[in-house]
Amino acid sequence: MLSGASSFASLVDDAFFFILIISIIFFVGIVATMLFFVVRYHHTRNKKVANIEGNLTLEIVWTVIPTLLVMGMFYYGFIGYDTMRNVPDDAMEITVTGRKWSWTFTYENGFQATTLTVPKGRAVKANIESEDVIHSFYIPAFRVKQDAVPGRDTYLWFRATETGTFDILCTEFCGDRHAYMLSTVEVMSESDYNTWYAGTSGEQITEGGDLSAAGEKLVTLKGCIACHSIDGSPRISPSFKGLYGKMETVYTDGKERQVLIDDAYIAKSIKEPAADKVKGFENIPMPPQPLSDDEIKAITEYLKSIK
Amino acid sequence: MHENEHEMKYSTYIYVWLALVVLTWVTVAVASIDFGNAAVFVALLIAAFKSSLVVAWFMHLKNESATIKWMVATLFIVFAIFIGITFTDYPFR
Amino acid sequence: MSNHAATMVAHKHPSDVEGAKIGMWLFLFTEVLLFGGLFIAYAVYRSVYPEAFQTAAANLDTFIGAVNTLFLLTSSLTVVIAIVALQKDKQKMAVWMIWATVLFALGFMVNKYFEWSAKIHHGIYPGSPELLADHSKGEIVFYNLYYTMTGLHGLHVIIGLIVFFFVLYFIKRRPVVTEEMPYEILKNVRGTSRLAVVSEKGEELGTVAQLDDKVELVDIRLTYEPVAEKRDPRNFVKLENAGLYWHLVDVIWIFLFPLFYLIT
Amino acid sequence: MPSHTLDDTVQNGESYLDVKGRYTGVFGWIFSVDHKRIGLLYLGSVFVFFTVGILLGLFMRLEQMTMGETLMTATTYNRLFTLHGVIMIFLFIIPGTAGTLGNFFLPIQIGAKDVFFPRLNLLSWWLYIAGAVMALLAIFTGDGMADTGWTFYVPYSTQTGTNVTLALTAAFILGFSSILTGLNFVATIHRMRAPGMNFHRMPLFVWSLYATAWIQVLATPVVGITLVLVILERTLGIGIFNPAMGGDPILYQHLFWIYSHPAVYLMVLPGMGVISEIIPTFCRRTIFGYKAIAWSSVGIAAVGTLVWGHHMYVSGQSSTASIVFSFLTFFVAIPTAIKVFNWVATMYKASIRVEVPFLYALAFLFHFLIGGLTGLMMAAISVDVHVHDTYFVVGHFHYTMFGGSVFALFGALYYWGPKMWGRMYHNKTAIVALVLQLIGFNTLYMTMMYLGYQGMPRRYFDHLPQFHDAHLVATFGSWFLVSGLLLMIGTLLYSVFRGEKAPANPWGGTTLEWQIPTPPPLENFDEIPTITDEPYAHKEEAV
Repeated sequence: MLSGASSFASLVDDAFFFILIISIIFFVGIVATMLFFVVRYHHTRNKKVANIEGNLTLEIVWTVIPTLLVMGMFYYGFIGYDTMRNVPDDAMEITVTGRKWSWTFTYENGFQATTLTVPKGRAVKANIESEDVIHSFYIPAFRVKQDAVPGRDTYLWFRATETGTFDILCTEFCGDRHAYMLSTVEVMSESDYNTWYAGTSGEQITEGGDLSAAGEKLVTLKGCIACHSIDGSPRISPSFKGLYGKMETVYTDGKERQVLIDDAYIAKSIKEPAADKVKGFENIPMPPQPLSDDEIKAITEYLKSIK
Repeated sequence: MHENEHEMKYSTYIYVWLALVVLTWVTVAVASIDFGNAAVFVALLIAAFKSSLVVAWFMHLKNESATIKWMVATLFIVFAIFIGITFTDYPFR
Repeated sequence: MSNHAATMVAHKHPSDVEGAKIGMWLFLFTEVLLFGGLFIAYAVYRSVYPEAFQTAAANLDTFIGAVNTLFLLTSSLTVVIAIVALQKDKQKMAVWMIWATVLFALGFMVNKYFEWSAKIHHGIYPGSPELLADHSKGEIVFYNLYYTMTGLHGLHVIIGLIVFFFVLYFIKRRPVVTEEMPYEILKNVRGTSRLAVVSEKGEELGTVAQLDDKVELVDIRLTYEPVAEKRDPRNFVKLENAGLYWHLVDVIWIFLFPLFYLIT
Repeated sequence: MPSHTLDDTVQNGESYLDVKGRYTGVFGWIFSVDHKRIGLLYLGSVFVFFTVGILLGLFMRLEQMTMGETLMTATTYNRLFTLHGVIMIFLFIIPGTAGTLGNFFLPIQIGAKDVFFPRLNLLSWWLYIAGAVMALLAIFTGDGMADTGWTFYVPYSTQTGTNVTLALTAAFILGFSSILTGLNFVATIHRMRAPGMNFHRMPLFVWSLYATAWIQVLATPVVGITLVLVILERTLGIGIFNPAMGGDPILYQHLFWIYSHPAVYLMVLPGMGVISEIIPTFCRRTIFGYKAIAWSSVGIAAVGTLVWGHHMYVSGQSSTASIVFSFLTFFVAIPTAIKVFNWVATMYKASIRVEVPFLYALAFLFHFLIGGLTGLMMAAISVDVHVHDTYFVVGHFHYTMFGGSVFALFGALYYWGPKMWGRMYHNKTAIVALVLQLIGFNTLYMTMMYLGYQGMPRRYFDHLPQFHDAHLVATFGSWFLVSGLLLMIGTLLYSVFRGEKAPANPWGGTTLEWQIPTPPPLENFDEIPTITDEPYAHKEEAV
């Protein structure tokens, strides 16, 4: 079985095995009885049948016993869920944003990343939101899952019990690259985490430093590279590689025209993606991106750098 | 052909219609009274009463067989369940 | 053909009015639950946005709503009166009452038309820029529901109108229909072979059975009297089912009226 | 009603297959209002779509044999699983047993000459065809088949460029067809039972159809209006579920599952009815706990309308709702368990003939137990949080729907086929097909459940490396399954045209359909029988 890495793993697995064991007992019992009857009362062995029309005692027994058992199962599932929904007061909070097709994690200090880093042993509350359609935030190793619903904030919490790297998946169908809406969670020891967290900063990425490097971070963080590759490989949208300075055929209001991909075109494409759609990709909807002018400048610089 | 139909009288239906008109006036009149949160329940109560008049007399459910009455009851129970259980969600979010 | 079919049905379940009624009621159930889905949506959104619903409802004209309610209630009355009239074999009365129903239904639709166009004129319709810009989310939901539910209801009124026109056609149709009768059918009618054949000059040529090759054309004239004012029992079932449908449309409006116009 | 296809000179007792009516050839079928011909029309059309659905499933398994893109792009894959779901659910399982066998045997089993509204019955088949054509049009027009999955969740379904509107219209029309069938069955059962046949003398298949029919009538309209709302949002911009307009996407899920959860019972109940027929016949004894089985059908239908929210534990509905729905869900297990226990008890002190239909009944029990018991795991909320929307769910519902109701349908075709087309199947081929199906089915779906617990999400075009080996195993299983299914369809087709002539009562059945000639005459009975006994009155001394 899949190893567990959060405090919920045993809760979920125990409930699962509790039901599994009862199920196996019933399954084996019923199938064995059935096969035994088929052999024992095969018409070659038994000619005289007993037309038993029913038995009230038996009916009551096999109504009451399953009822009691399933109530036990309900209780087991309920206590696990109850724990999952009641967040401890000392939980640290992280905002998880889902969009087609990437996850962004925002920490309390404003730092943003596309992979999640959490300390071992501390309660972490993830506030989940979606920018477009419904996604579902799923960490199998932690046994947690919650939908990201546009217009509605949801949450989950967990306490990691093992250090290591675990998969994050999207489990609500969200379009072409649903299967690639992946990320990872890295669980560090408390001290490693504190060191790592101290090194992060919630400053705007564009503040200070190399604009092109900031742009590189931004295209990852904002999910651009979910659709636009940076190495020229085909994805559902034009690759960024060698894009800047190219002449491209676009559709503007349904008419074909040639444009030079320059600063102005890039800025417009980010703010109004539907205005000029590149030929061959005219049916792919891209949502307008709420980026600041600085961020757009940084991305433009980055695009210039990948020839 | 219609020996199983009950005798119908114009006057009965006109009385029912009058009752419906009066109840419509009542709904409009009480709408200006501030019942607070109960307003919607008052409005629905009158509407339910009006519609049961229509169903019982105009649609002559009261003369129909027990089977059909039970079926109509089933419908309303099922619909009440749909609404009722949906409301285990919204007020508790 | 249709008469033949009718006798076959009768043979299967001899004039089982009860079964036909069960079928009609079950059909009405599906209509109730079709609207039911929308009523669930209404209940949910009203619980989420109680104030916005009150603000938005205040913008609807209670007077027009009340008049429309009266129109539908009265049209329900005229339908039942038509049914009673038909039961008492008063065809003319029934026809007049159905026309009255149609008139009230049209009045309802005309009112609805003015109401909707006034709203649309003010820029309040689903997805309009004014609606999205100037109104809260709860009000937008209210208007979306308003247009969907009254729209679907209006569609049912129109369907009801069409049904009533059909019923009128059936009631006014003469009970006995004159049809062209080809010889293939006529020859099977018992006694045809004994019909006397008369030449154009008036001399008797014998019976049909005695006709020979010399006769090129036989002109057959049949005169018969249709049975006037004899009701066709199937019309009663048709009118009653149309009435059941119409009352349901009425019942739904009885709920729509307070939910959209009165909860200010 | 048959009058449309009848000359006045029809010989009563002449098989419904040979009757010459007003229309001949193919028109004699597609314009026939005879419930038996309509049943066969459904059977033919339903199995055409089933074959298409199987092949779509096979292509998906082939794509999953390797990581990355192999046979098709992600876009194609997404359309494929949507189409697979839409076909299998709306075009195959929902009309699969009720439309085919229900139409054929419901009137016969209650001693009637036809259903109550024969012309309406033909109309529902035509609507089914119209819906199917619409679904096909959705593939070939506009931007192609919807890529939303058969659940059409908003807001994805309102935003995608694919042909969702047409696919939804198709589903709406198919829903209407299903409603008409249900309405017809309720009226038929209430009004057309033969003299002496009270409710507690009806065969259990009829009971299951009765419960099914009520679900069809009461739940389908809700999904109908829900789909219309999505169409309205796509075409007119009335965004009742659109969060930007104050709408709530989760409300769509409530309304959708209000129908679609009871819908799984309308898929499985007729299958359970079939099993309740097959078991006493091959056990040569009366059924154990007739009333318990009969009323548990109604119980399942009733409780089934209360539990839709168990599809939504992680959707963002309130925790209270999840807990209430979980609690209620467990109660579906009780009537289901009662049925299973009574079926097994029927084998006690019986005189069992092990024929192909009985083997399918055993296979049904085997699969349905696994499906039902894994259902308990998912009803427990904490477990479901982990396995929701993974392959575990996919495995579970294939065990109940496919291993359960569809295997029951297969068994029913072997059981009733001789009555329907008057010819027997080839025994050995049928058994080989069953063995292939059993091996393939369990390899495929057991592996899927394993994958699901490991965290493999459903509707993934691609998979992570740790899932690869199990995916390979599942694909191998699918080959066995598909070959078993195609062999079975082949052998059934062979039996329709070339099989040995069947006797009137090959299995020693006691219900009314076995008391009339094979194939049945046009109006089933020369004289409506009078019922004096329970439906499964077998003699004590087996013959």
